[in-house]
Amino acid sequence: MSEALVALQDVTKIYPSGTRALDPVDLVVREGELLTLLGPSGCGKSTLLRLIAGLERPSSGAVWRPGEIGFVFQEATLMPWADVAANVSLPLRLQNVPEGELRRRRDEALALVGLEPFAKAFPRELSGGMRMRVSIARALVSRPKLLLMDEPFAAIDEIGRFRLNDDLLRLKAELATTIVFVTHSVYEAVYLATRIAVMAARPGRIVADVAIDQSFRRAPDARTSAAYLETYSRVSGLLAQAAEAAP
Amino acid sequence: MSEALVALQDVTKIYPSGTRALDPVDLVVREGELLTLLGPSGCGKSTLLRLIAGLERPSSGAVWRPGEIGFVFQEATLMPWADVAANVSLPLRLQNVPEGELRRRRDEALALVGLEPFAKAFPRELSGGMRMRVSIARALVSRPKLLLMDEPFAAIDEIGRFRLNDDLLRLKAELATTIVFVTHSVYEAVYLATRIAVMAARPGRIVADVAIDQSFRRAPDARTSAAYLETYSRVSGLLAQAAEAAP
Amino acid sequence: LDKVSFGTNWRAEAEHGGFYQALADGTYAKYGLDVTILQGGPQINNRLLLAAGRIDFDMGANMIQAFDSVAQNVPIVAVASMFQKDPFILMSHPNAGYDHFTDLPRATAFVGNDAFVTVYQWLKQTYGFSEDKVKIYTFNSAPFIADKNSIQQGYVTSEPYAIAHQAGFKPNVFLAADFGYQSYSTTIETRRDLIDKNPDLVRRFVEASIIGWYHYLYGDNAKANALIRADNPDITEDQLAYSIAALRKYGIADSGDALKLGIGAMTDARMKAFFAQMVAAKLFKPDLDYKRAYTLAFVDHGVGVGLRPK
Amino acid sequence: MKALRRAVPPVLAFIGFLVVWEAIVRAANIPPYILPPPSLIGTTLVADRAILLPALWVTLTITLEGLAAATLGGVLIAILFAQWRWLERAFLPFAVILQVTPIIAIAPLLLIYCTPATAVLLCAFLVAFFPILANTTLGLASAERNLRDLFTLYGASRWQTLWLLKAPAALPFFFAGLRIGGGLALIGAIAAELTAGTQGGRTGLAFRIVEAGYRLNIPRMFAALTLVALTGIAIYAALAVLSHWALRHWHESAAETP
Amino acid sequence: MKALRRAVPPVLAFIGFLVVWEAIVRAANIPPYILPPPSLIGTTLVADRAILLPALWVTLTITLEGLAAATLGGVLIAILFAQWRWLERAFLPFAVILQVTPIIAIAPLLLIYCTPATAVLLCAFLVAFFPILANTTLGLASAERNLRDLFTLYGASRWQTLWLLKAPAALPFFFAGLRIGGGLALIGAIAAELTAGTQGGRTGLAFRIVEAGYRLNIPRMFAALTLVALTGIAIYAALAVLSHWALRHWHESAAETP
Ligand SMILES: Nc1ncnc2c1ncn2[C@@H]1O[C@H](COP(=O)(O)OP(=O)(O)OP(=O)(O)O)[C@@H](O)[C@H]1O
Ligand SMILES: Nc1ncnc2c1ncn2[C@@H]1O[C@H](COP(=O)(O)OP(=O)(O)OP(=O)(O)O)[C@@H](O)[C@H]1O
Ligand SMILES: [Mg+2]
Ligand SMILES: [Mg+2]
Repeated sequence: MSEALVALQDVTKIYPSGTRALDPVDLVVREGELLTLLGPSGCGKSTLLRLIAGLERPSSGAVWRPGEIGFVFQEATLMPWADVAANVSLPLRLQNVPEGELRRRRDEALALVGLEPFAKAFPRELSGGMRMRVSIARALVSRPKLLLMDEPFAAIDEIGRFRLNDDLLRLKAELATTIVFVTHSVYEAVYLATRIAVMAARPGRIVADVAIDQSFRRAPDARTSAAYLETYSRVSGLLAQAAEAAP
Repeated sequence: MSEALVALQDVTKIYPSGTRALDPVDLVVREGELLTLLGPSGCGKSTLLRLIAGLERPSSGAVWRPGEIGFVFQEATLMPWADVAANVSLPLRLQNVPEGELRRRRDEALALVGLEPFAKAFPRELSGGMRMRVSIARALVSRPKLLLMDEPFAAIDEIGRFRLNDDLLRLKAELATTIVFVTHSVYEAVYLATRIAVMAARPGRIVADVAIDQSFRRAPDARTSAAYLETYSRVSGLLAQAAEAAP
Repeated sequence: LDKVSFGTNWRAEAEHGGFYQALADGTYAKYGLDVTILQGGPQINNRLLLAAGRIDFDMGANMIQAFDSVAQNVPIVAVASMFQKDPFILMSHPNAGYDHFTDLPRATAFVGNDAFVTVYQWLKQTYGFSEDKVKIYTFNSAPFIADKNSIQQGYVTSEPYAIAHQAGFKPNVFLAADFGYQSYSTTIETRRDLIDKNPDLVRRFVEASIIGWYHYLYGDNAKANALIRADNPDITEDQLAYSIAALRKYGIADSGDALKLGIGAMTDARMKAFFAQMVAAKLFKPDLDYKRAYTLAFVDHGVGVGLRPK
Repeated sequence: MKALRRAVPPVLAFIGFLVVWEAIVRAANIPPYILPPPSLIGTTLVADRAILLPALWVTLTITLEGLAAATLGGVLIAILFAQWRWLERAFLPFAVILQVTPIIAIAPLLLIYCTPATAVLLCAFLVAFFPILANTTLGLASAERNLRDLFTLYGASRWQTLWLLKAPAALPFFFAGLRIGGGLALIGAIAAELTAGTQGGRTGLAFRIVEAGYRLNIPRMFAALTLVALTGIAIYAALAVLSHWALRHWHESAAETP
Repeated sequence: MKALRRAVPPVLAFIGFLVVWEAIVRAANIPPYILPPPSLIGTTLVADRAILLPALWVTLTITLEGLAAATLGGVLIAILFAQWRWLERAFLPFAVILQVTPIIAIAPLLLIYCTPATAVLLCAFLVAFFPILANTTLGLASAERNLRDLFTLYGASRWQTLWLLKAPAALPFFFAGLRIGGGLALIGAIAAELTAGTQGGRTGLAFRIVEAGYRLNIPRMFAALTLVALTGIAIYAALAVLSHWALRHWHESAAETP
């Protein structure tokens, strides 16, 4: 079995407002995994990602994480004063990557999300989905060991989303990235994940943790194969249970 | 045939930055319709909604619209200094609705999106999906004649989304609301719409406008019925064509 | 030549004429001095620069400041007094019921901060002026002109001229000195250590200045006026002429003890009398060693007396 | 506990500053009429309290009145500007003129038409109002575009938009202006006292400072300056606390305790 | 065309103001030594240009130098404060003290240790720097939380965070402070000239104003005041244009042309 990259031990999170966002959570993410978090709105998925990234301190428990992390926030979180190109190349600039390589990798990332023509546009001149794609390009450009993605494709049309799903899988294979991925689309979760954690709300906790057999992906009609739809139903059921679990 | 509530005649939109967001668009929305806009990211869906609402002036052409409009923006757009209750009741306050009725309708709307326990919370204490639900509650609370919704459920889990889909259909019937709805989920579009307009990008335009036969909705297993899936495939195909149409 | 700097207490004007004269006609140079005159201004405190050793001499407005130095242990000493009479005046509107000095306490009084804590305290004590009547004077006479029932402080050499020219009436002028105000004015002050270390330098500066004053009052003062106007271009020839005439007419510089002892004269008797006035006005405690405020070592030698036209 | 810990740096800095000051004065043998040591200022403060405290009271009254007037005036004008943009275009130049006109020049004119008390208040007002006006105007224009659209959409009236949207959005800017204006009101009160005077008694701190300077009673001048400084800090701190309290729920800058 | 139309309200307001002023002075027969009519001020301005323009130049120089120093100083200190919060806690009180200390009190002290030119510059600096410091400090603390998180995540150094995140986010606040500081620098230059003096011939507008008031040459005083006012407006307008230009791509307040 591959090495553990992220580990949470007995982690809880209580916000200053008193909201118990996470009850004790134990979680290990291993190298090469693509773990998808599914759960009702407000169950603590974003909180969990922020804890993994170290952007939030656990109220109790301990977290281990690798050094290089890329993060696609739930909101695009772009610098309004910088154009698309500058926003995308930010992680490289922060790592003092030389200008030439920076340009190359930035343009690569822009191409991936189909935004080359908008390199000089400012965020407020972009549509919601385009902003989110900038954010995705920014996370990919630094080729991190661990990639945390919080509903990255929610604002993108189905066609573009399917394409980005496949691009993500290809990149993951190429760069040997480990990914933790939040989505509300069970279809997407099933299509991407090597493992799915289902969460329940109030207090947030993991109620199911299932490995996904991805053999169906090799079929030419992966998205309509019976195996795919069967897995979808199973995970949907778990999610429905989790939603009921909430008070 | 019912009366036209919204009409766009030869409407184009060119942003000051030079982007041609919409090529001449002709569109009529009749009372009682639920028109869904589908299209690739950046094709001008939000622009179209903003033009209908009168928040953007067309570069050419004319727009007719009714007086009362509710709008769920693509982003939650909450007042950060006001708690959830105050955010939701804003439209009523602006219409000088008496305090008692204001409270009643506000609590109703909060219940609809399942946020009663968070009435006193401030936006920054909410998860992304919860913020969006506040925004939906705010749009519904004023019972507008015309409801414009820009990807309202994108940030909400599948279970909650299905429930909200049904709530929306119920409300629409109750209040005789007309709805224009943007979504990236073809499933959702097919499930909700009486009519679907498919848009293509650069320049944005409507490339297909199909009426949806909603008889399948009466089946107990609507979301897995053959008719539903058949319609889904058809619209998916149109969308794929539209995506190809883009340069 | 010894480099020497001298700070005045206002923008260059005829009241500083003697010093500019000595500079302009080479008297200072003749006495081996290379003098720089630093003009003062409405909110400039050149005395502090003197105390701090940044300049060598300064022009004291009156003896009250000198007494204060003693009270505060500041080693500043008055070494000469160019004016025998303080040019401080009060003015009133003519024919408005304030034509006599005794009428003045009834009027609203525009008095500056400096005068308020000094001469006005004496006026209060001696003539019954009241603090409640006072409004502030910021060296702009418009409020006084606008209010017929008001009086205003001034210098005999300046304000009456400005008012006559701009407002078109000749105000009544009451020179405080003529009503018993005993302060010396336009003194030369320096630090005690300079007197101790280099009395000759002090003597030369004082005597050259005295000679400058004689020439300015009675001789050709064109070059001095040119210097004054260079430092303060706002002042007109007319104004200067008026001021010089007023200096002469009221005997501001050259009267009393100066007639015999020469310009710059100071006497123990007058100091004592003035100190008594100030004690009565509650400005100083009677036990103050006021004699430390001045020295007579450099004046009263009759320097320049011969320069006065007969 | 936390508040205590936060007070450590300023208190330390302050003590350090005073110690260095005292040491320099002693080492260089600087006479008190040039730069008095803190110890002497302290004793003067105590010895002259009968003179200084009433003066402080006078200055403080003018300051607070001036600040109140400036806040009211600045906010009111900012609101008018925000409601009718042509008003801003037409009258902002006048506001700038009022800001830059030296008090010393207009005080005599004010004295012709107003009582000294009014003139003083006007001067203090003039000095303090501009930052409040400028910052509030900026703040009122800084409401997020989407929220503005929302209000347009729901047919909000001018005044509803003002109270429910622009005003809250302007608060952080307003408070920043107020913190600047607080100090300026104090300066204004001092300048006003010197140029427009307070009737009769004339016993504000400004007068004490000038008198002490004029009479070379430098320790007393510094004692009075110390009171001015403390007043300034107290006003700033009070406004900072107020600002934090008003913004704590939502604005980034108030995320930490002040 | 649009710029022309935008200039209409201020120009109309101005002309209206001057007309009313002229009318009042004539109707009430106010003598020129109390309130000169605009026409007389205009002719004086032309007649006395040989005196007034060089004075304007002197004042303008001090103002711009003071503003430059204040901008540099204010921004620098704000940056230090933003980088090390304990520095802010420790030294903000000193900044407040510098703001509220009356120039009239410290100018003489400055003159002991500096040349008059330096002292004047210091005074202008002191008056103008606080709003820039205060607003910039606030701005640097106002970067959006999510963006701050992003920078933390990518291991941005202190200085990278400063230049790439905090500084741009602070710009709108900084410019607001700068616009306030511009006017204050002018006031500061005038106050400085009066208290620290421009000894040795360099006479700015402040002296012209005081001297003209002293000599009751009120028309000239108003002519000088007019120059001060115009300078103030010019500085404000220049800074407004600069601000608009720097923010036009992204900040709400710059959405419209100024
Ligand atoms: N304020 C603006 N200034 C300039 N260009 C803009 C502006 N808003 C939108 N655009 C451009 O107009 C086009 C359409 O944008 P719009 O937001 O309508 O797209 P959309 O269909 O809603 O996309 P999405 O699904 O990503 O939300 C895009 O190319 C975008 O870059
Ligand atoms: N800064 C905060 N302060 C207080 N409470 C918070 C804060 N952030 C999140 N919460 C609360 O913590 C809980 C979990 O929030 P989180 O954002 O992790 O949910 P989520 O699973 O990401 O939901 P969504 O799918 O809607 O994005 C919610 O109840 C929310 O109200
Ligand atoms: Mg979330
Ligand atoms: Mg959109």
